[in-house]
Amino acid sequence: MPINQTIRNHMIFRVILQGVSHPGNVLSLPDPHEDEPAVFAVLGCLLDNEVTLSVIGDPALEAALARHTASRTAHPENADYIIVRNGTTCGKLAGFKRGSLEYPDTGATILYLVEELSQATGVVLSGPGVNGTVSMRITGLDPSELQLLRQVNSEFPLGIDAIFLDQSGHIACIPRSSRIGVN
Amino acid sequence: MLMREWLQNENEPGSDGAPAAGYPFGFMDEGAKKEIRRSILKAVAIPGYQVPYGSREMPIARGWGTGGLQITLSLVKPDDIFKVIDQGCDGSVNAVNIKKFVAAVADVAITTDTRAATLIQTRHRIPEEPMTDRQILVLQVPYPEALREVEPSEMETRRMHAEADYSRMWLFLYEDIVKYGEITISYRYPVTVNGRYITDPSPIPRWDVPKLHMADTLFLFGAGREKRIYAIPPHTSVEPLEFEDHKFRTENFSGKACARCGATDTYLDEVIDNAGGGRSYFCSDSGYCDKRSLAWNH
Amino acid sequence: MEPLIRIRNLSKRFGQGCSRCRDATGQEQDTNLCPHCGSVMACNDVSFDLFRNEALGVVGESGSGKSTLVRLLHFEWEASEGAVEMHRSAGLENLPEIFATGSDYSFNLLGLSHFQKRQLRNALMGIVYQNPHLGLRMQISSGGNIAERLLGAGWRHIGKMRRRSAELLERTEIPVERMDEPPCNFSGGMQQRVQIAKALSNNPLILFLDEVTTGLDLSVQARVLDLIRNLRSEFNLSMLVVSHDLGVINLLCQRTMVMKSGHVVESGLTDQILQDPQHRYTQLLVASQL
Amino acid sequence: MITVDKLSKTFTLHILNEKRIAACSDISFSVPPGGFLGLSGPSGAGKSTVLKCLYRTYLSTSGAIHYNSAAYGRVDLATLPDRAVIDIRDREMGYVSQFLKVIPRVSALDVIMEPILARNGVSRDAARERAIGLLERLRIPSHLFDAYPATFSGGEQQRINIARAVGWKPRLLLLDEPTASLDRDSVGVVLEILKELREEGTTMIGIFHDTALLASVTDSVYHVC
Repeated sequence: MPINQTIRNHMIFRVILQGVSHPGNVLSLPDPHEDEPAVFAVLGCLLDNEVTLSVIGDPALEAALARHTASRTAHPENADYIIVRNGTTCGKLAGFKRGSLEYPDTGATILYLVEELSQATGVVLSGPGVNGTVSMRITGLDPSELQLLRQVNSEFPLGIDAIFLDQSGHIACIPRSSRIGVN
Repeated sequence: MLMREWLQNENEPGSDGAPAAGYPFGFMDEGAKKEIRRSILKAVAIPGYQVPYGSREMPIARGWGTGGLQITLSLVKPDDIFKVIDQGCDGSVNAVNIKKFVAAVADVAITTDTRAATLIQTRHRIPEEPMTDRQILVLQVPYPEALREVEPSEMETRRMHAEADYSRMWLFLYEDIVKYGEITISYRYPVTVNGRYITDPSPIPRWDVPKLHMADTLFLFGAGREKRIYAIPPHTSVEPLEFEDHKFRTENFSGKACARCGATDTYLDEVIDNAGGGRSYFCSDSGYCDKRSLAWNH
Repeated sequence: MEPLIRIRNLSKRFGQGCSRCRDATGQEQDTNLCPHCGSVMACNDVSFDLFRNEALGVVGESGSGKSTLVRLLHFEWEASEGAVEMHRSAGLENLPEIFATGSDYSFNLLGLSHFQKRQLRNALMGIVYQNPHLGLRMQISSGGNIAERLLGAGWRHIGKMRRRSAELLERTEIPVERMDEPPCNFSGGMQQRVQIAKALSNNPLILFLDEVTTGLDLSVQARVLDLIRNLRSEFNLSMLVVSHDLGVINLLCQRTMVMKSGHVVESGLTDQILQDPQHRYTQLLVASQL
Repeated sequence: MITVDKLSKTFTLHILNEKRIAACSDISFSVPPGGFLGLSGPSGAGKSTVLKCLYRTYLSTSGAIHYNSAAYGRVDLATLPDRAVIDIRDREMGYVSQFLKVIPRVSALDVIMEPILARNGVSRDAARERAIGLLERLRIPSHLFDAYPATFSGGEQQRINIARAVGWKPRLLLLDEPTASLDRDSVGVVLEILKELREEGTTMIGIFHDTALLASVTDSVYHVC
């Protein structure tokens, strides 16, 4: 069967799903296209005009992603999906949507575009999806972001779910249910 | 067009290796799939919480496990090996129809072997054989709300979940014990997921409930009519509601064995012989029973 | 001695409200209904302290706002304005976040989430309503009614819960062998005593009593009041006793507030309120009852 | 111990066309620690009013009641917050009225034991022993110990009342005609008990209708008119 865009979306979603259900596991997205950065592939299988996105610090990328996914743009504090280019939200993460106790699923998803993800000493995760603990190293992320992420996720089920995407098409996730530590 | 009509019109679905003519891969439109995917990700991130999803109509008839099917169709990929179980059985009309349909619209291979499958859709059972972290089990759910028994109002059950106000559910079990000396729930036994949400594990027997606890596999639950998706990620605590002095217990089949494969460690269906009135027992998980019988005969 | 709980400027408005509500309602106007916008100021700018082991009376006619006050403090209704602060000594180990460092009092409890309020209520409060239907599930066994509160507080042992229920029922003079009967089988006085048993099950610090003896026969009333009086000293309870009956207040409370049209018009030692009432309304109340 | 300064009490009856009744006015006296001040004066002069202002059953209209509290130091009982007044009543200040304020369905023994238990921090047995001692001295028949005082005669009720007020040995005791309804023998016993209490340091202010009695038990007399 030819790998058309629809099928690609299915395959990419499965990697994201595997990532969210196995926090801290660094996974490879299927054969990255030269002409399509991974962030387009990831958001392309999830977003449409029913949700909003916001890119921190890159209006051109924001416009391109909105066009690509047909989703609407919004201020980061109202956005469903927030894409972070240079490794920091400059403290704004604390103001993003965390959902309500009645509808915690309305909390935002944040996608960090980082330099490199690897299965090495760094951030330690435990909780649902993790057998014991798992370590992952994130290069190109401001260390204060993880502190902040831990803070915004301290009142489960309220929280923000984080996805990390590196320059070689690796993906890893820290959903709000994960406990975040450092080693 | 509905799936039922589609099945009637299609003689040899997917035989040429391409998706059935005129239908996109995965059958549903991309918008519907994206919404379900977003809901699945939130469901996994908030174990046991029921994520509501949109009100749009799906091109699939209800009563076919649409909730489960919608999940399957939004995440299936061509290299999947797909298995469908209906009350433990791979061969029921319902299971066969779903298999044919998914094979046709997603070009997946079909199996009855739990270990060989990458994606399993099921109704009322969890396979006997342990599953791995590369597999996903999709469960069809008729009634997703575990608290409905004690509270008819959706607004109120939502508040109860929000505040983790579960004393009425516990009271229900207390009264059961006071009246009958034990908890009488046999299917849909309520569980606490990740220490937070009381969740309906779908109408699986109590036998299957412990399989959810700290499993290697991702469990996704879809309720089509009520439009809810929820999840139990791998390695997540799933505790059946129980009291320190009235522990949760699974069905007891001690002294009984499968009349076909001889298994003494599986969930057994009781069959009453019409003529003689005698009782015999068979594995509910037909795929597993087949495998064991085959090994036995070799 | 510091108050266990401080209540400041507590108000409850039903209706949209307007800028003139506050001035147009109250004791002077003899109404809690705002003539300009039709809102009801059920509780208006109420402030007081409740101390440990104290029974504070709240008297007033129906519609004076005394039951509203209880509903607000028990977090059943949302206050429109005001603050409720709990002393650190209340021992809320599972809610450390509600105390600011360096302060003996909590943040305004009215600003807590529903979830936190529920935890707080389960840990600290008990309530007995005039109408037992509000406090009891009539179709569920009396033991189950008590167990519900224990379950809410995390008890998970049937045997221990039944022993605790039996103890409380015995203490409130309900035959223990009737533990598995639903309260709908019981007389009014027994229902009140099951309510009291339920309210005491989590060892509350604060007990709210809302017209608990109203509608009971006099002899039954007396037994319920005796029970409450004995329980107060035995369980070291702080009680807010709401009643229109000065006799009940006189028997149970050392201090009393008088409410009218949503306002507290007078407060003082109970014997002073009864023998030297200051406010016109209190004088009328005392003159008409004693 | 206690200094009353220009104390006045006027009742304003809002429900009787704002009628004003002056109950006492411009009262000033002082009682040293351990002293016993008698209040005299014609009936209706406001002697009871003064005691009730001191006990805070009445709110003073003007003037001050300076009291050296063991717990609070020097306070003005006329304006002290309610809660502190309750505390002082609980720990320091007793009051005997002319009649027993019957607590329904509480036995005579418990009526007396209750304040001893609450205030003196003694064991139940010790409290019981002290209560029985008082009841016996006051010649209450032992079969009445466990009965409800509501059913007692006036004289018996009054003796229970006195026993309740003195049993816990308050620091300051206010007495409003405590012996009015007692027979001569009982009066003798009461006076004896009061004398013992004074020897233990209790300060007292009292009203006695019998002027000879008043003169015999008090150190000084303040005339209310």
